[in-house]
Amino acid sequence: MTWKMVSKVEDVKSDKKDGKKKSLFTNHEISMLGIRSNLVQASFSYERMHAPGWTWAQLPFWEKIYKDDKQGLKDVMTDNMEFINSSPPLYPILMGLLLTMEEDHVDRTTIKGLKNALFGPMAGIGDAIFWFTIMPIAGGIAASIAKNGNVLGPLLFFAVYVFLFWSRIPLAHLGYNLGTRAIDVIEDNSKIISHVASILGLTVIGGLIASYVKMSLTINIGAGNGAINLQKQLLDKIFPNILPFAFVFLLYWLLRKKVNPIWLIVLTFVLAIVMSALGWM
Amino acid sequence: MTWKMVSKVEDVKSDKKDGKKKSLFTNHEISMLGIRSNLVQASFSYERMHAPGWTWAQLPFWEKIYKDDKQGLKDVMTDNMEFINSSPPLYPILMGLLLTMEEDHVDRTTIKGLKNALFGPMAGIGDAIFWFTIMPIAGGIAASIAKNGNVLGPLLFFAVYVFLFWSRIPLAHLGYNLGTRAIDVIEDNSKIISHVASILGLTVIGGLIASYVKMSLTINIGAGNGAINLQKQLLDKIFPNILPFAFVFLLYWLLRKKVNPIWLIVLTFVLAIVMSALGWM
Amino acid sequence: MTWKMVSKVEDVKSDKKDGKKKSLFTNHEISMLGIRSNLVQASFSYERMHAPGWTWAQLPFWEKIYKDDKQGLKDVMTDNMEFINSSPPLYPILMGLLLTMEEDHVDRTTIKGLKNALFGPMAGIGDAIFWFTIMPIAGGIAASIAKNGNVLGPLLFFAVYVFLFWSRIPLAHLGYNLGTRAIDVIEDNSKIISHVASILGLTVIGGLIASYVKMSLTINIGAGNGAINLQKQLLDKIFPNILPFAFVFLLYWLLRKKVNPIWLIVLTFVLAIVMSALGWM
Amino acid sequence: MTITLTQGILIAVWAMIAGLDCWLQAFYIFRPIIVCTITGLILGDLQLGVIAGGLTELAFAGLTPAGGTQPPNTVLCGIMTVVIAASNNTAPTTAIGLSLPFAMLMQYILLFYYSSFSLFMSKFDKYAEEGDAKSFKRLNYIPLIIVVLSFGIVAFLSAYAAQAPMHQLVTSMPQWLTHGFELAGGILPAVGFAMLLKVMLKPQYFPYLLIGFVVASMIPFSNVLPVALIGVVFAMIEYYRSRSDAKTEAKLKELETKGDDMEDGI
Amino acid sequence: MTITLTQGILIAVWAMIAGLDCWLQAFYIFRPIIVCTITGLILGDLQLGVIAGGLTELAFAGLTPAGGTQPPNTVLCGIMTVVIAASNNTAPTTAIGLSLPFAMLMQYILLFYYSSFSLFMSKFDKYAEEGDAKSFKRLNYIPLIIVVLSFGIVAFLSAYAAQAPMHQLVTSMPQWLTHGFELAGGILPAVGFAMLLKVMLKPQYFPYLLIGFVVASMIPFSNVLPVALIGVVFAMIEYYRSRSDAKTEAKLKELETKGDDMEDGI
Amino acid sequence: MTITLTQGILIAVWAMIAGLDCWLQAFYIFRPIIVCTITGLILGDLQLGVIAGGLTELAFAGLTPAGGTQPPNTVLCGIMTVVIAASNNTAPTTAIGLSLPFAMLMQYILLFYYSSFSLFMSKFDKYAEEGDAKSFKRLNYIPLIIVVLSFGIVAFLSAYAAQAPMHQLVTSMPQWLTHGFELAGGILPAVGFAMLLKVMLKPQYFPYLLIGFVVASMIPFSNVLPVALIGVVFAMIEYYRSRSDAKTEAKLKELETKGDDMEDGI
Ligand SMILES: OC[C@H]1O[C@H](O)[C@@H](O)[C@@H](O)[C@@H]1O
Ligand SMILES: OC[C@H]1O[C@H](O)[C@@H](O)[C@@H](O)[C@@H]1O
Ligand SMILES: OC[C@H]1O[C@H](O)[C@@H](O)[C@@H](O)[C@@H]1O
Repeated sequence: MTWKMVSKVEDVKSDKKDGKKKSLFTNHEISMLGIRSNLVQASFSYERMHAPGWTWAQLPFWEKIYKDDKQGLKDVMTDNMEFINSSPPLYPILMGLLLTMEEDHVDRTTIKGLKNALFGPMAGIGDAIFWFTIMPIAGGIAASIAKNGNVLGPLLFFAVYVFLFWSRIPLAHLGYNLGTRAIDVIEDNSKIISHVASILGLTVIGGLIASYVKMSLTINIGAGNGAINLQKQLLDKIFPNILPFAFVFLLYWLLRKKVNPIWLIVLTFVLAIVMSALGWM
Repeated sequence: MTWKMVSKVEDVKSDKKDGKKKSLFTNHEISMLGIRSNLVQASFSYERMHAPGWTWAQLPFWEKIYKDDKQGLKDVMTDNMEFINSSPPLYPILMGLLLTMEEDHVDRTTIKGLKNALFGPMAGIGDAIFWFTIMPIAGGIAASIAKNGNVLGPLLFFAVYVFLFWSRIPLAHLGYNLGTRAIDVIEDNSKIISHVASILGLTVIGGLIASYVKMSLTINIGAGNGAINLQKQLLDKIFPNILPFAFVFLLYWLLRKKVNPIWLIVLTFVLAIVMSALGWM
Repeated sequence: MTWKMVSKVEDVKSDKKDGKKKSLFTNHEISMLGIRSNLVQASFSYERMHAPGWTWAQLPFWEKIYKDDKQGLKDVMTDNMEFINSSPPLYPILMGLLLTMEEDHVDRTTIKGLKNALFGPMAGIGDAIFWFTIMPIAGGIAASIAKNGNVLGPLLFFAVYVFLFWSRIPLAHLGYNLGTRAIDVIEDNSKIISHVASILGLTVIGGLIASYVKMSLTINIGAGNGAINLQKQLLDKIFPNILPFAFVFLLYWLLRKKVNPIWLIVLTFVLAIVMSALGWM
Repeated sequence: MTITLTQGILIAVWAMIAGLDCWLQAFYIFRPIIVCTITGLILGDLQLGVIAGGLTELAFAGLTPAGGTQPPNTVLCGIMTVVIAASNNTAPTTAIGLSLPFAMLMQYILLFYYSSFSLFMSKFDKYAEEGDAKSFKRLNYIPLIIVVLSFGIVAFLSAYAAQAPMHQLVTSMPQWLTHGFELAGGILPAVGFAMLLKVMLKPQYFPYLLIGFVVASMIPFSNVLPVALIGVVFAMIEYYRSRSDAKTEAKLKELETKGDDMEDGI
Repeated sequence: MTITLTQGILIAVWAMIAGLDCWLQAFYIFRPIIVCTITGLILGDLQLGVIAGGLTELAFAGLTPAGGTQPPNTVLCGIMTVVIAASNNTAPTTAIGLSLPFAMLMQYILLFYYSSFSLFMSKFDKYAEEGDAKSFKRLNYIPLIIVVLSFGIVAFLSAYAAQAPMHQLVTSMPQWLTHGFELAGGILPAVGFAMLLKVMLKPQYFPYLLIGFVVASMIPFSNVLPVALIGVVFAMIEYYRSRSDAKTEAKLKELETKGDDMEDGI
Repeated sequence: MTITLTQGILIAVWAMIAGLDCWLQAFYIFRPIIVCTITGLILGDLQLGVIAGGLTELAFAGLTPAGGTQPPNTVLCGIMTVVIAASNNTAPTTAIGLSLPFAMLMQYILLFYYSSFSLFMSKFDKYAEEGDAKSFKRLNYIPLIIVVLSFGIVAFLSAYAAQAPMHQLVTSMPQWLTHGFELAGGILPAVGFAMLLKVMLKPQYFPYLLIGFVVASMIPFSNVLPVALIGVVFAMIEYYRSRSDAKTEAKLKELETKGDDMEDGI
């Protein structure tokens, strides 16, 4: 974010702090904003990612703001058709925040700059929290119950996500009410938070590799009494889950060599079937 | 601590470093100071906490210092009747330290300032070490032996505290011998040490919650083969001890809402009895 | 390292970066340097430690460099007869690095200063990695297999060290190819790396004490039903491996009191035999 | 058992609902644990659906669409795992492997849409420039409808129309192949984790990956919550430390600028 | 069994000794593990005393008087747990719950003293101003005597005088109530820990609370020493780090003042 | 069984090979796990050699020559453990203790060489000054030969020549003494670790020692790799932190010098 832009935001902020804002939108409308934030991926394409859905979700609100200002509506729509990608569950906050700014007719470039500065980091943070932490934990617990045929498993999983769906409503209110003050929070902390979210995410991925990737050899070396089972008496003694760890890093290395992920899946199947045919796994 | 006071202490320190002090008190007397430090809570009241006991414990020593100086005795007694509260097992060091200062007739305000600056932090440090670390560990080990009816449990516990009682003697000597040099140590480190003691204390409390608070549901959900035990097949799969943790935080939240602790005990009993009556625990 | 020396090294470095060096030595010769690095301890004595072996190992290479410069050969040999001690498995890098410098006829004092500055820290780093981490891990795994009479144990151990032996070859190439740039890496990081290696080393030693020192009392206290086994019902309840930990620190304390290590071995045997005779262990 | 036409249609409807959710990521009913359960319900074997759901959920752990990637599709995989298991009496673990081709078919269709939906962008841009809100909104329905219909059609064809050859394939499969598919299901999450690592792993985060791995390996627990909590511990400690570091740095920078200003001033 | 008068008097004497220690916090013989053991000895059932001591000690973990607070009194609780268990053949776990009202009675008496002993302060102040050491010393004995006597009286009444109604109460208690008291004893430490947290928990210390909790939950051990050692590890690492941070900060501050001085100088 | 002359000679040869490796630290075939195995092979009981190798390796853990120290010699200990166990039917655990005197004999011989080989240094210096590469190289062979021959002779005498008295000693040993030697073998690693600590332990590293100890005690595993990995975690975290600290410090220093320069300048 350039210095100039920040100083503009500062102006806005000081404007804002002065008095209670006379809000254009009802509580119910802000709640609807939270729910409409689910539309961002509607017309997903690699070219613009969330842009059309993002615009669609907010369109009714802009129509209200720019009721008598056709050019304003054109501008805001055009501006928001730029490439956007971030973590869907965090959009309600962002939408709420940007809505106050639109409502206050903050300078267009300021809004744009802000959007570009915030969305990238928030994608990383959101993914670490939602995809790589909440989902495997909820999924893992639910799956461990479901595996025994108990329907509480899927119900529990569903409950978690109904809660997350619902949480979009208060988050939208939060973004809208904090307004530009939310920027302070996000701005000051986004570097730190994405650092911290990476720590959390990678710790969890480390745990997931150990828990979810299942590889175990059935080969014996030697015969008779002194025979040892390669898995139990050698590999497991070196370190349990050493094969899954090694295999993940093999795949990682292939990915960094620009191998297409689909080949990794093929490799996995070929390996599994060959090992099965040889009786090694 | 103000800058002025510190600089005064500095003077004292440099005086001290020059030569071996010709001590007014015998070894035996200093040992007695350590033992008398047990009196600090004798006349405990919320108004002054340890003040009268603290004064009482040291009175014989001041009488010796101010043998021919009635006013001196009056001053020191009056000064020490100010509110004081710190961790009892650490008093011997403090008493030893202040005794050298009295002996050297250090300026009264310097002594007072020092006392005020040192006692607060030392309460936190001492509590973290003695109440929240040593006691649960000694108690936990001793209790685990005693539960089987072995008298070694209480004996072990007693031995630990006889040792701590005895340790007041060397601590008094330490305080007395280090003299104002002890201030350096405490001063430089007190912020860090209380930070560090909090880390230790809270780690232990976390462990205690898991080990000592016992809550376990006996409810089953569903019937027949697919029935699951709420505790063993759901809660324990999410995280063991999740109920104790949640309950402690419920109580914590109530305390922060200024609920009187006695109500927490009542709540605990009501909950326990209701759960028992319902057959849920 | 003095400022002056560093600046000289800087000169060398900038010289070096300009063009691809026309190397005096073939690939095979550099590989031989790696293998010859095994000779450093040939004439080990407390007076010079690795000096004569170090010189011997590199002598053929210096003969090539100083083919027509008898004085040069004399100088390099004399210089290298100074006391040297470092971690043998890291020598290939150092030798490779110094060889480029000799080849470029870098100022003698620069080379000497560098050697003195690098060797100490590298001893600590190397020992932490090779003696205190790789060896106990390889040894521990191999031993746990061998204990059951499976010959895979020693084979595995041997394989690890054949690999380490072989690794001297690429390390020599690395040192030779990086040349003075290797100094940057080592110089900037040596303080940090030795700090970090200490962390690793001491963590492992802590683990080794718990895993490898075996002490366990067989004493019972009390009789009949309430009787408790001192080891299982007291010591193990306080903390498992508390005796090994205490004993190691007793020995550590004796060593710091300048007791000769041989007495520690004697003490260990006397203790073991007395405990055995008393039936306490 | 064979899948009846009604069941086939119900499955198609369910695929459209779950597929819409998969596209929008709203309720996460596109995850295998839900998809399998409902499919089981449709096929009249809830129990099987739930069990297959648990197993498939684990196999698809880590295979997330984060960053706009597309893993094998969970909706198709979930449906076909239950369908194959139910109609051929195969163990769900093996059925997971057999359902993967269908999941990958759907994955490729979605990837094709991710690329080709760019075609709509010029239209969107035009409406935006004109401030034509109504047309803009309407246009958004087209990709949605395309996606939803695709899910329905692919699911119907896979589950209902292809069942005969599928049955033949499955019953004629030798034991080693069946077992191979089972193994593949267990190894599959590795692919997802490797993809995550490619995005997230910088050298300074390696220790955290390692501690997570070590803790989970040493303390086997039924889910990764303990590991996540340890991650939270490290993250929070680092958070407070980073904040104080940031303050120090800010002060340093201030001093530097001040110093420079003064130099300039002199 | 019934408590004889001699036993009642012995218990009162023991309550006075332990009560004095409870007030001064010298030998920690006021903790349940000791109080129960000695009470068991007095009642002729050492074994019961020791067992009850172990259980009561655990129930009172965390209920400390740190910061001048007063938890339910351990001396009364310890005595009454053993008395109730011995005289009614109740399990010690249930007896803990039943002894709590007595412990709370004593708690409130002590809290009353904490407030009312303020009355002595003006006297103390006067003697101090007059430098009257002798009277000052003597005055300290009065609160001590009040406290000690209170312990003796309350213990005697509770253990000896109230035993008949107590017995009736206990024997007529339904099973669910007995079990309820038992449960309460197990949950009770939560109160103490919540009180500690109120004093000690700042956001930046939360990760340490969490790691302690996770480690103790995952690695069940007979005491919290392993957890405490892990606390020591984190504390020591943080100690050395804080020291180096403090140095950096000191240098920064120095530079800042220097800078300011120079600015002023210019 | 008795050791035949051929076996005695083979052992001597093996002692020379392993001894050379012990002196140079090249292939680590001087460690007990290898020495015992080969000795077992020579004595015709590979199984015994391998087992004894495992046990002796553990007993000698931590007894390293790091820093130029000399622990009891692993080559002699390895050979004699197997020889004693094989020829007296002693359990390998006891044989370890009995082999220690031989290991210490060799240790002292090597220590003597460490001191006395200083005598060669003036010769080396002379050849270096003269640039006499050939003589310099040749001179290096002398210490090597001395060391190698010593190993051969000591091993031959211990294993072959001393076997009769050895046998008598072992068979007449009372049970408590045998058991004592066994215990000693288990405690022995403590010596090595104490020596390491003397070199490596600074106060700020104590927490890491502690965490290693606690983790290994709580999570018993067949080797220290998990502990080492946790060490790697802490080391890496500290590495990145130290690097950023070093940067801050460098900046601070820069500012200080700048400040000083300016002060001088004014
Ligand atoms: O990575 C950010 C973001 O990228 C895409 O938009 C989708 O895959 C989302 O699920 C993801 O959260
Ligand atoms: O908190 C400091 C201090 O406060 C009071 O004086 C008592 O409760 C002590 O036990 C405690 O140590
Ligand atoms: O400590 C450095 C170094 O010292 C000596 O040279 C030998 O003991 C080596 O094995 C060791 O690595």
